[in-house]
Amino acid sequence: MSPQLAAAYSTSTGEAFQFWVLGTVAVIGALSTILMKRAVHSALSLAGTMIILAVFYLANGAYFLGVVQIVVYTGAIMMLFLFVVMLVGVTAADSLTETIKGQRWLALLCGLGFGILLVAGIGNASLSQFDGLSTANANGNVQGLAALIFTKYVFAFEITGALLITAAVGAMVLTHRERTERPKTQRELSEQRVREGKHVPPLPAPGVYARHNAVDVQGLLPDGTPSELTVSKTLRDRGQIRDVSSEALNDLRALEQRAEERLERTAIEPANLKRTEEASK
Amino acid sequence: MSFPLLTATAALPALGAVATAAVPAARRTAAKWLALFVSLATLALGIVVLVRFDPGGDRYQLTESHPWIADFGVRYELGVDGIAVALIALTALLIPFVILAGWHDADPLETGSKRWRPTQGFFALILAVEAMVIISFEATDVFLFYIFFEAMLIPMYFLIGGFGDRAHEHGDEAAATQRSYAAVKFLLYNLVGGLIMLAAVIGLYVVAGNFSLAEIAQARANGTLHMATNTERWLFLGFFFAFAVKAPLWPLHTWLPNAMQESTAPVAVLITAVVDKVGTFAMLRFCLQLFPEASKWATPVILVLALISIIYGALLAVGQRDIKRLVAYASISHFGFIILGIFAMTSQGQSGATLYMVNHGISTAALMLVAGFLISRRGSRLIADYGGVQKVAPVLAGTFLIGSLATLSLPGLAPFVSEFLVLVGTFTRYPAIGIIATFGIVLAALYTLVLYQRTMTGPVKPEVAAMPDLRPRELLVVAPLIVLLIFLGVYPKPVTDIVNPSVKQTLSDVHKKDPKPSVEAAK
Amino acid sequence: MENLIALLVAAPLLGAVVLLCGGRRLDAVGHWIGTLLSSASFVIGVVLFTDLLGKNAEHRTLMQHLWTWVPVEGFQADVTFRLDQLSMTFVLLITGVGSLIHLYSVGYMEHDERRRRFFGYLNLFLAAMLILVLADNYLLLYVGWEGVGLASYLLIGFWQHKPSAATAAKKAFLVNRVGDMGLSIAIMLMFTTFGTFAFGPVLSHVGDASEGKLTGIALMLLLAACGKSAQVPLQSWLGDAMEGPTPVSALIHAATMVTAGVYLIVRSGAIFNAAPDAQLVVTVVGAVTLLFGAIVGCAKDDIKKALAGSTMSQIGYMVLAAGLGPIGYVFAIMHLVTHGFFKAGLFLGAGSVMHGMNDEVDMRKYGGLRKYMPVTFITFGLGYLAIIGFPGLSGFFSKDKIIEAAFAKGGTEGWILGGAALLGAAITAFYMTRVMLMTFFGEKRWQPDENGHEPHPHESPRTMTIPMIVLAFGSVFAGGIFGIGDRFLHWLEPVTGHEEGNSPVSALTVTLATMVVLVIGVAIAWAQYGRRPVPAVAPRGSLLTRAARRDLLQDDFNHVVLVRGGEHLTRSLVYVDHTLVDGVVNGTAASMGGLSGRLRKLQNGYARSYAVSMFGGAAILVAATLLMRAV
Amino acid sequence: MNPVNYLYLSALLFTIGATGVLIRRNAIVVFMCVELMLNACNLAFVTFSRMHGNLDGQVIAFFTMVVAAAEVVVGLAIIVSLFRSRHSASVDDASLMKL
Repeated sequence: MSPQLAAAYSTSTGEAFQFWVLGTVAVIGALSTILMKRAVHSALSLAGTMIILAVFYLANGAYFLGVVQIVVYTGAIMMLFLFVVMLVGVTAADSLTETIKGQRWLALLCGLGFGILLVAGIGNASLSQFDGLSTANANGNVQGLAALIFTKYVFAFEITGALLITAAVGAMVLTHRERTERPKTQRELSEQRVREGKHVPPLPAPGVYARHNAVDVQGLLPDGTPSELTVSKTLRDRGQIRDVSSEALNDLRALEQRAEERLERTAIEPANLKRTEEASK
Repeated sequence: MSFPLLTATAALPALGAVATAAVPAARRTAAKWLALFVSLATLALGIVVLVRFDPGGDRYQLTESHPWIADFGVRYELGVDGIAVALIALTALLIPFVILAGWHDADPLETGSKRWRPTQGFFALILAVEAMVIISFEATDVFLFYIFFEAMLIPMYFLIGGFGDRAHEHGDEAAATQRSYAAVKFLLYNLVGGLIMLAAVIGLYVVAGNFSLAEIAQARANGTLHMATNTERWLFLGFFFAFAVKAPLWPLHTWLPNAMQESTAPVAVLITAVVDKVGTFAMLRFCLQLFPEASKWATPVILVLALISIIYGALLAVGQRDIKRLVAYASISHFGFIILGIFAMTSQGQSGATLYMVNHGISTAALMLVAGFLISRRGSRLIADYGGVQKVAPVLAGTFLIGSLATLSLPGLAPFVSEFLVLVGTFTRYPAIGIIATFGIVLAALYTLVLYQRTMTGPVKPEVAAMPDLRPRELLVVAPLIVLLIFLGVYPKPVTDIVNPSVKQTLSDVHKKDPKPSVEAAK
Repeated sequence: MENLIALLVAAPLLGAVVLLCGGRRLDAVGHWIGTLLSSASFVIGVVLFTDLLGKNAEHRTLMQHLWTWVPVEGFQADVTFRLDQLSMTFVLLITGVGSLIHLYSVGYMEHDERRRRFFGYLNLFLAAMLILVLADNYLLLYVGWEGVGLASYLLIGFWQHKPSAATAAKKAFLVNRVGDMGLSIAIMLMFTTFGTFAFGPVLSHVGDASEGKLTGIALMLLLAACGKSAQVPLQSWLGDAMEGPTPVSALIHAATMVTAGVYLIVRSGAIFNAAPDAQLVVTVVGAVTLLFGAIVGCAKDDIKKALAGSTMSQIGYMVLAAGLGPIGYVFAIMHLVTHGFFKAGLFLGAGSVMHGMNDEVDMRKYGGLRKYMPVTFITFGLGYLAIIGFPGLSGFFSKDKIIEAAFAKGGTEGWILGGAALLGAAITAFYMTRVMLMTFFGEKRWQPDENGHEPHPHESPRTMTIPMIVLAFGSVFAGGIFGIGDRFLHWLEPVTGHEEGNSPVSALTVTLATMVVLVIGVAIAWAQYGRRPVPAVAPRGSLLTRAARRDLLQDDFNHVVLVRGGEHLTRSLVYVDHTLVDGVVNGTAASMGGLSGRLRKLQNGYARSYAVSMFGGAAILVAATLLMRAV
Repeated sequence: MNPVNYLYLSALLFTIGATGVLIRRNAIVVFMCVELMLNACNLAFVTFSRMHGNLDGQVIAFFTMVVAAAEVVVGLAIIVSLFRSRHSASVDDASLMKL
């Protein structure tokens, strides 16, 4: 009996070790996919899980699929995900508080019940027979798959091909915006601004606090209020505007605090402060 | 293959409906004339059916049969017996009058009004109802019948909900709400009935294996198809419930007053004189033929319900303040008579019931249409708003009186013959019920004469003082109906000759014989 | 000759159709068309009568089959007319008196703008009445029966603008309907018993049927007769029916239609003969009504209502006679015919008085009119003498025979019935004398009305007086012609049969007794109304008088029990229909609505919620699959 | 070790993915969870392929991948255009499917 045939009934210790280690990692990856606050983190965890699945495919004798999993899934699809995540806003963190009443509990209950049922189902099934792929893969895994795809599943293959093309076209149709007119030149835009009579000069520049990304900081108007116009529309939409006005005040307050401590003065009574505020109103 | 006469009779109004609906919006009058023409052509076809039908011939004549849904044994099977022929003729006869009476009912309210009422739609819907009613009378396949029995609800729903009394129309939101309530009530009642019937239809298929009325009845008669007693009873109840809602039988009647009150008079006529007849007709054709034993089992209860309908409907009619509601309750009383006649299971009762269907159609049409003309003049349905009309519009009052007299079954007018036959037929088997039902004729006199007295006689109310008499178009609607009422009252033989053989067969289906008189005095 | 029978009916029917559908262009000649056609019918009647006279008594039945009316398995109704001696008598009475009243109406209705229609209705009435008496089966009779009811309804309510007229018309029709119910039940009973309802087979097979059924049929026929002939307990409509124009009261509510009940009983004599219990009820009804009507007649100040009470009472005599069986049938019909003459004459006289008195009907506002209207006075007076049974006039012959027959019934019943009839005769003499005295004698009591118009009593035009004169002749001589030599008896006997009763008192005694009570009645009336002036305003009167003025409270009873009770019943039923029957359905709908309102909350629009349900569903499916495998 | 364990793992991953679909609101993450579920199925297919000794399971898994790829393309396109119009990628914002 060749070792490959023997592997049909039970796997080698090496594979067992690999399963338990990588399997644990895969589950952790899956869990972090659904539990991470930020979409980027979820995507990265998912990519990890997928790579592990690719390894499992290889271990199960699906060599072609294993490679495809890495190339197509982790390589193309997950990158597409990341790309969209970037487009939508990489820093935007989701709130994980549930807004629909009872949704989380129901979801967990259903998930748990479903999982138990699946496990029970698998446990119940008589799955003792393992034939192994040695015969099927005798002429090579890729050749075997190709033989099936181009004979038995040729129609399905053609149809999926059509599906892919349709999907590509569909994606283009969905995202593409037809320009129905010539884009306006800078001159025309400025003329339009003058005609409409608002923002005749160019939009004000963003704030200039020298931080890592100054474009997301609003500039201040002469009266000290921040102006939304100074920040790009995309960032506004994403809600990624950084409000630094309070930071400056805090810094100032901290400075005063430290100065007073240094000078050993008593702290200003908060109550007095409030009273003066009320009086000023 | 011979010319499919029955299909043509039903298809003509259906095509006419499509064509009428397709007439451009601006050419309203053309649509009206088209609808009228189609209805008259249908009447001509109906008369051909009447002439071609041979009372002495086979039970079902002019039959057509084509496979339709082969997997379920559903066939497109048409055929008429005497009862169906009479009712097809009635339907084809009434629709031109309905169209003519409703000539201006669906005109746009005023030019530039936002609530434009599609005239074309109104007439197309009427023709659609006609087509469906006719095919329901013709269908000898239970499934085919069921489909059109239910499909009828759709155009009726729109007719009730979409076209109210002009009088109550002008920007009155409450009236619109009332109307849609009535329409939904009509729809829901009948849908529930239909749903229960659907279950019974499926059950019948499970038991019998096909839907052909003739085959099943045949198999029932010669014993090849045995039904367990309980199965038969349940199936019977399923069918009967739907028909009792449609008929309507107490206590399933409350949709009718609402529907008739809210719809225009021609539509009200359509409901009570045409559509409801499908219910009573189906009791005769389906309940008795398919489930003879169960019919006999249920007879006592049904008779009592019919009796309650008669008395209750009449008493309620006495208490109404709205003309149309009054006619509606009167109709409930009359439907009680029809059902009484059917389930008395005597040849007089059933012939009378069939004749009653025809006569009630004509008499209610006459009364209701004249009432509609009256209401359109004054703009109110309340009896109290009228008085002394006789003085200012004697012809209108005269026709109204004749309609009322027909409703109270005055001898010499058509309904008397049928009502008396029903009473005699009931009396021979169930004397007590016959006597109690006779009280219905006193009550009928009460409600019709009270109505006439309050609206037509007495001092002339100022609001009606300028009321014009019947216009030529309106007279054209009413006069033939009155002539027909008198003719059939004096000489109903043409109808009874057609109906009698079919009734005889139906009675033999349920294995019932007329009770013999105790003394053989007749020659 | 048979073929002429249909023409009898056709002529007035044609008149009705032409006059009612003819429109305004016939207004000018309509009344003459109507009169002509009714006279044509009378002429045909006379022709047929002479034909019948020329035949043997056994062959005096003519039949004309027109068409099969309602042919249904086992149920055969034909339109067949049967002219025998009984129908012939009625035909002559109806068309004769009818034509006279047509003529009278030409004058009476001269100023009514709807005169054409009035004649149309009169012709319709004649046609229906002729169908009634000519029908060969009970169903066809029923057509005529309700047809006269309709004509009566239309004519009572002819002045529809008066609410009282419209109400009276409706009341008449409704009360009649109750009677009609009896007739239809009787026909149904006949059908179940005999399998037919044609006169011939039914009446010849009476012997084979059980007495119980026959009693039932007879009582139902009596109910019908009570309705049509205004007998207790269905008499209440007749007084109100006087709202109609006076010629109508004369023709329909005195001479012809109201006697249809008597016709029905006499026609169905074979059935009544075989049902003695029913006969007893008939006599009781007749006796009660004759007293009831007479008492009411004494108290009324309205001349027409007084005459209506009298009509009721006289028909009570006829019903009483008819209830006596073969000993009374002929006399019932004979009294019917003579009554037709004198009562029609009296009504026409009353109409003539009203015509001259600006339509005043209150006798307390008449007085001394004999000077102003001599013709009316004489004809009315002859009618008066006839009705009270003045010897030699027609009422004497017919009423006397009935009283005699009542005594001849034998036993206690005979004494009671005879006594009632005698008492009735006394009261008749009283109230008729009262009418006569209050109207034509004494001082004038009329006053200007509120518009200041004083009535100017004057004699009526020729068209009105001629019929009155003719009828007065009839009132005087008809009894003698019929009674002397028993001519009428021999004429009718083949149809109705006749037996001589063996009266415990001799005929002479009865006649003498009648004379005595007659004199007493007249004397009392004279004492009360002739000797002293009649007060213009009615005194309060005794309890009985007050009750009699209100139709012996019968109307109040009807009002309280039937009208009020009925109103309450219908109102509560409307409530029940709305809240209970409809409420159950609406309640179901509302609860379904509530349920779906709850369920709707599941549809919160969040895709994730839907996904949970889907996932849960999938879990349940998996579970079900596993469970099924495990089982 | 019995290869059935792969099936258990597959079931576990599928359940986690499904739960993720239900509890996350960010459309992109939801979409990722769907991918996770698809991958879990694929693992099961591959394992079945090994159990039965033929390659049909792998072929199905292959097709699944192709379909998943197509789905991702369209799905992400939808998300992008949704984001453009609504400035949000939350699935709860599109709650118009109610009365």
